[in-house]
Amino acid sequence: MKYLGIEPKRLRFAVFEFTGCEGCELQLANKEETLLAFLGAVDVVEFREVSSARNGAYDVALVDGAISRTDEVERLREIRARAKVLVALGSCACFGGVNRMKNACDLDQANREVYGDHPKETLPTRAIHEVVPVDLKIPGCPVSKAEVERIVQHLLFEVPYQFPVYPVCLECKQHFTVCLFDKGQLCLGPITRGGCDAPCPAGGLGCWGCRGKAADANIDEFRSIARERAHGEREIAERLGFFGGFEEHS
Amino acid sequence: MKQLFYPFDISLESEMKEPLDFNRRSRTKDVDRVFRAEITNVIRLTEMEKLFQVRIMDDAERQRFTFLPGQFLMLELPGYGEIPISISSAPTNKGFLELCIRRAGTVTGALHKARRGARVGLRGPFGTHFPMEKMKGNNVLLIAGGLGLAPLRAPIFHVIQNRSDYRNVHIFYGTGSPEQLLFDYQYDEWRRIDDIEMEVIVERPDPNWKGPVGLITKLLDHVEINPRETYAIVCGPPIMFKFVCARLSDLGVPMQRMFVSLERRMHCGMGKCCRCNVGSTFTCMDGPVFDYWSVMNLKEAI
Amino acid sequence: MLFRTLAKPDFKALVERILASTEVIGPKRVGTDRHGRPIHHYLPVESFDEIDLDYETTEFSAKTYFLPYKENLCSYRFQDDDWRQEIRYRIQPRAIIGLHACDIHALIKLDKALARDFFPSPYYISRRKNTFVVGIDHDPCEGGFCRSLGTDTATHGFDLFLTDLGERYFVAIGSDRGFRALSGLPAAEITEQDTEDYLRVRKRIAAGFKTEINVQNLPNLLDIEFESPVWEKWGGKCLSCGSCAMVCPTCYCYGVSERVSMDFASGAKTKQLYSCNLIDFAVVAGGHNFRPNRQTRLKYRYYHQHRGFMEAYDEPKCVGCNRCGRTCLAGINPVEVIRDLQAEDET
Amino acid sequence: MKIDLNVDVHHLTRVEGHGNIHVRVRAGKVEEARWDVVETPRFFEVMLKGKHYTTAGILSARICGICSIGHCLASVRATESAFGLEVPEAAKKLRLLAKHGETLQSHVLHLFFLAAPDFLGAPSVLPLVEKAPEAVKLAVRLKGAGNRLCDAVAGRTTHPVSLQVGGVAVLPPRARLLALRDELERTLPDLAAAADLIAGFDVPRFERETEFVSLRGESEYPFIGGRLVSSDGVARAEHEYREMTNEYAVASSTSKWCRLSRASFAVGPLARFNNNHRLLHAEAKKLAARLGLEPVCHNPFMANVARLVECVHVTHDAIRLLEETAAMGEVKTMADVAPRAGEGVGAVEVPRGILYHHYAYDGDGRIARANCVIPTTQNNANIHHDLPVLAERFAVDGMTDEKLELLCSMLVRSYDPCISCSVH
Ligand SMILES: Cc1cc2nc3c(=O)[nH]c(=O)nc-3n(C[C@H](O)[C@H](O)[C@H](O)COP(=O)(O)OP(=O)(O)OC[C@H]3O[C@@H](n4cnc5c(N)ncnc54)[C@H](O)[C@@H]3O)c2cc1C
Ligand code: SF4
Ligand code: SF4
Ligand code: SF4
Repeated sequence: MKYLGIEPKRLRFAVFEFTGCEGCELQLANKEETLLAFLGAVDVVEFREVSSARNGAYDVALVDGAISRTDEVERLREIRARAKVLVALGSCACFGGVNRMKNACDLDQANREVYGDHPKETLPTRAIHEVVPVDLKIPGCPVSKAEVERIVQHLLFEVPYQFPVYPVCLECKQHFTVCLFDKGQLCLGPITRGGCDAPCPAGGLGCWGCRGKAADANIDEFRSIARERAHGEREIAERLGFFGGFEEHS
Repeated sequence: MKQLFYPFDISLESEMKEPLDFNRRSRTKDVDRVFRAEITNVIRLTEMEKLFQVRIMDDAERQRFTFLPGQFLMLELPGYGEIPISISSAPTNKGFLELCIRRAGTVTGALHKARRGARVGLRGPFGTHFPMEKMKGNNVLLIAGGLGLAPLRAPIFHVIQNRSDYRNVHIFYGTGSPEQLLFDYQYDEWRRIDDIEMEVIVERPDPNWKGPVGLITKLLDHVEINPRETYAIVCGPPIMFKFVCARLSDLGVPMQRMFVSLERRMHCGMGKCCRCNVGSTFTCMDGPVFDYWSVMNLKEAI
Repeated sequence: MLFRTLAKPDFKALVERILASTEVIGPKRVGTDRHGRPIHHYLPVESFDEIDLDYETTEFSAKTYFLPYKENLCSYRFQDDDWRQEIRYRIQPRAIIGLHACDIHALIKLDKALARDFFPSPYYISRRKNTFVVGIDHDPCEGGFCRSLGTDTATHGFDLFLTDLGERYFVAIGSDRGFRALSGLPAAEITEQDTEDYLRVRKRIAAGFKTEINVQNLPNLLDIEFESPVWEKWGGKCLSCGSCAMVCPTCYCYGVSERVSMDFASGAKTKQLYSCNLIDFAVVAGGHNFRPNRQTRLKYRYYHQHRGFMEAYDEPKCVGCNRCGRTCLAGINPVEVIRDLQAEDET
Repeated sequence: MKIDLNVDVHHLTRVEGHGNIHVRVRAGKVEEARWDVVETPRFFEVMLKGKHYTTAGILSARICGICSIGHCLASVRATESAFGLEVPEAAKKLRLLAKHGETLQSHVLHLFFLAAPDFLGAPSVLPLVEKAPEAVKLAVRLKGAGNRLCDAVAGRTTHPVSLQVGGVAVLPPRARLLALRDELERTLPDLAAAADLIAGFDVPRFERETEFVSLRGESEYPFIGGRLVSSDGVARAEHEYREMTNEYAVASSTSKWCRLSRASFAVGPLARFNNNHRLLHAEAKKLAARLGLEPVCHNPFMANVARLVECVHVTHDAIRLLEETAAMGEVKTMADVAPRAGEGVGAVEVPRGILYHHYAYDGDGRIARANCVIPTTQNNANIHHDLPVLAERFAVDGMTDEKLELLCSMLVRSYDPCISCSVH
């Protein structure tokens, strides 16, 4: 599109992964309907998971995964130094993700349990922004490809992108999904940032809060609602702590 | 059953076939159709503001398009979004419309990159207007703060073009600093040719600044106001028009004779999306131009 | 108005005839809530048997079939440096079977705001005119306060309206289209017995209402109690989730956004229903938020329902279905909020 | 002539996760050939401890973004077996459908996006978008079909939501199931075209005899649960998985290693094929014969052919299942769950091989101990032991560092390792 007489920029993208499941990267190859158009709009210059090419300079670095080892810290710093825009892709990169639950354990003990006499180096899990400054955070476990595409378009056209501020409930209602609380389950929908299209409640699973806090989330009221419906403190705290997006509340 | 459910196609309704004219509320049904318009010129005013001259491309549509000072348009950049923008040119100007736009977000950000020849969509005009008819034979105070000069330009042009209808005309304009002044190339013409008293004030002067320094209310200290024969139009941020109107009220100008233009979030311009609802009032339909008395009576208006 | 009676099997035959030619929406049971009560939604059905006309209420209103949660307003094709706008309206006919009186009133209110007033919405009109509406009488639902708002019976706004008389339906015919729908069916002229039975049922229904509130003084009261602590009390609970507006049969606020396809060849302007309870509802450029607090936003929802709409159309926008009250996790419901306001006013 | 060769691959590309290859050939002799996994460990087994059974599947899905459905299924199966729970028939069918969707999308992803560039002489699929657009479009269609199957049944492709302890939380609408069936039927010609493409690949001729471990199908090609079998004749029950895996930690790698009758064994599509080929769909058998895949095949590079054969199998089987599930009407898809103390194992054939989750539960429905054995963990030692033999075999005249590096990389890729998964 050469609309308004502006040729969209051709940005060079690089994709890097750290501690995580690489599901967010996989999303870049998903949404097949638009995959070719997506690849036509950007130059992917480095993406180890799908390409052997490593051609140096890039503008935007998409980083998925959390940071949990010294070599990762080094690698991330290098990427930060080279990238014009550093994007944290997914809940692990934005909040630490599920890996963060590890921080509650004694790491030596954990090491002994898993590796016996061959312990491995490991640091407490950190989100990307706890190590280097981040320009943009795209939460989600996994990220929504539709949202990533929109953000990429905004990057190409250099106009700001506004994340939805409303909670997941709104989209649940718009999909005629029966409220999980009505089925006796716990759901973080009322306090979690929407925009994912609420796939979890639609699939019969409460929201686990992977996109972090909605703007102005009423956590106190949420807690009392959950308690009233016989969800215990432990269940609530575990849920809030799951992806790290409610860190200060779990 | 077949004829029972004979499909109804609204595009075949007679109103839909009439030429699009947003001035005929309730007759217009093709409400989301835009006028295709071309940006004919882009003038950089300041770091943050640009003036866009746009021209409705279809000759018949352009001829039919009329608006009154104070009304606004919904300006659409297909694919980016649609935003309300005051019309900043003379109502009599049939050739093109002028829109003065500050870079604030998605749509305005994209627009600021547009060049001559780019095509945008327009819907409108919408909303109420300044009562220029009623003001005839009176003194007129035109007071603007910052970007408020944009909606004020249409009434200024109206007054200039019908100069003999009005008595003393003052323009008071204030901004933060001298480089934020809009349309500074026009002040001289207004003063010298159009017999308008114009005074400009800034809060933070630079070394070259020779004019007064301070808040806009300061300019009101020296004017002679005959409350019975004066109308005021005040455009700017709420905090500014609140002080100005209070000051004018102290000077005896009735609140029904002061007019302000309110800004709200708008997603339709037609009283449907409810985003601009203030109390029981739709800013897009019952406003954006309100007399100050109504504003005082609107809950949370300012 | 014309009235007929129709034996139940004949009504089934009617629905089956409609089903054969067009999409049919009806109340469908979709599950059970944690208290063991059935949950119903208005959903497309494939056969008459899927429709459960005995439903108490539905979780969502039927407005989505007139005012979809997401709707394309227009699309754009981009080529070179230019674009073309394309607008399409929905003209596929559809029938909704089994709307209650409150929901029909909701449509009448939406008609006023969206089809009759300034700038009639062609999207709404297209859907409304292409939808065949069959209403039905029912015993009062729990918590519903439609009677207080005069929306417990409907005299227009539908094509057919049924009242269950046991073996047969008492049918009010609300349109020429409704009249024609009955042609070819053994619909009988009403007898004195029918009228008597009908009135008896109506009386039973009327006697069944338990929830009543006084809404007469609300427009004034809302103004007087603008700074009332009641808003703090209820607003403090609000999750700003917008569920209430989504399920409400008359809430129609929305937001518009645009997007372009990934190949930059086309774009679309989409409308998404929004809620005045959501935090950014009244944010303007520059970031100023006219309603930054939960309580002001909640207040404005009531303001619009019971005062704003009243000023514009001489009637409140609320129809008293209490769907918002039922859906609200925080337990915010119009009956208690309004009673609180009235109590506040008395002290 | 004496040949010296050096291969040093740091963070091998086009595989999931981080691994390194080192090969030293001096005077035609292999001095060193190693496969090191350097992925950062995540300690899932520790994080699973204390988790409620409703959370276990959700957490363990995050072990791997590519086979999250497999992880989730193994997890809920382990829990169900600990609770002594039987899931409704309908749920079993839906689970298998989700499994098939994952197999299809993962295999296509591997074949076209990760493996094909090697055979077509490209660094990645990206240049192929221009050079071989038809092949890419075909891959995109096939992968899309797999993903849509997952979306419909599991609620999502990556990190499923509907696969829960007790069954499947929602029954997809009939219309959606039938539409998917139609879509899969339309992709059959795409599979045939894919076969033509892969038939043209020059598969390296290399064999090393090894042991193959997989589930053993009784009447169906196995995917979810059942008995365990090895091509060397070992047979065990699902809960005896430890005797099949014999996991141990090694100093050089963050992934563990496994062994059975020999120093190492292999799992994955080739193992499944070698142990269960007779249960494949007739069309899949035909394709295997056409592409020269015969049991017992000891050429690891042939795993790519086995993948395509499995794609054909799961597509046909999914069409059958979609018809059956669409005809079910409104049936129960969730069993009532009553947690109890106990242990359970879930074995699931994920795209890269057999996966085990093993949980011990306390009386409150919380996990006391967890153990997960990942396919790539089981393959790592085998990859490691393949490398010297491969280097030996190809350390001949005309071999260069680059060529050997490519061969070694292709060998590792043929296992489609999922490294972050193996270091969970
Ligand atoms: C009647 C009327 C007349 C107007 N006339 C003019 C005029 O003549 N000239 C002019 O320049 N402007 C005028 N405006 C203002 C103009 O409409 C806005 O500047 C414009 O809508 C901004 O659009 P945008 O897409 O560029 O910004 P947006 O991308 O919409 O965002 C603008 C700012 O709003 C805030 N924001 C937006 N969305 C959110 C959200 N979801 N959550 C939190 N914050 C958010 C952010 O702070 C952002 O920086 C007028 C407004 C009205 C109502
Ligand atoms: S519903 Fe909740 S857990 Fe699911 S994707 Fe959305 S934010 Fe994440
Ligand atoms: S009133 Fe209830 S349903 Fe409405 S936004 Fe507030 S919490 Fe949500
Ligand atoms: S405000 Fe509540 S009670 Fe009133 S119509 Fe809407 S949902 Fe029903």
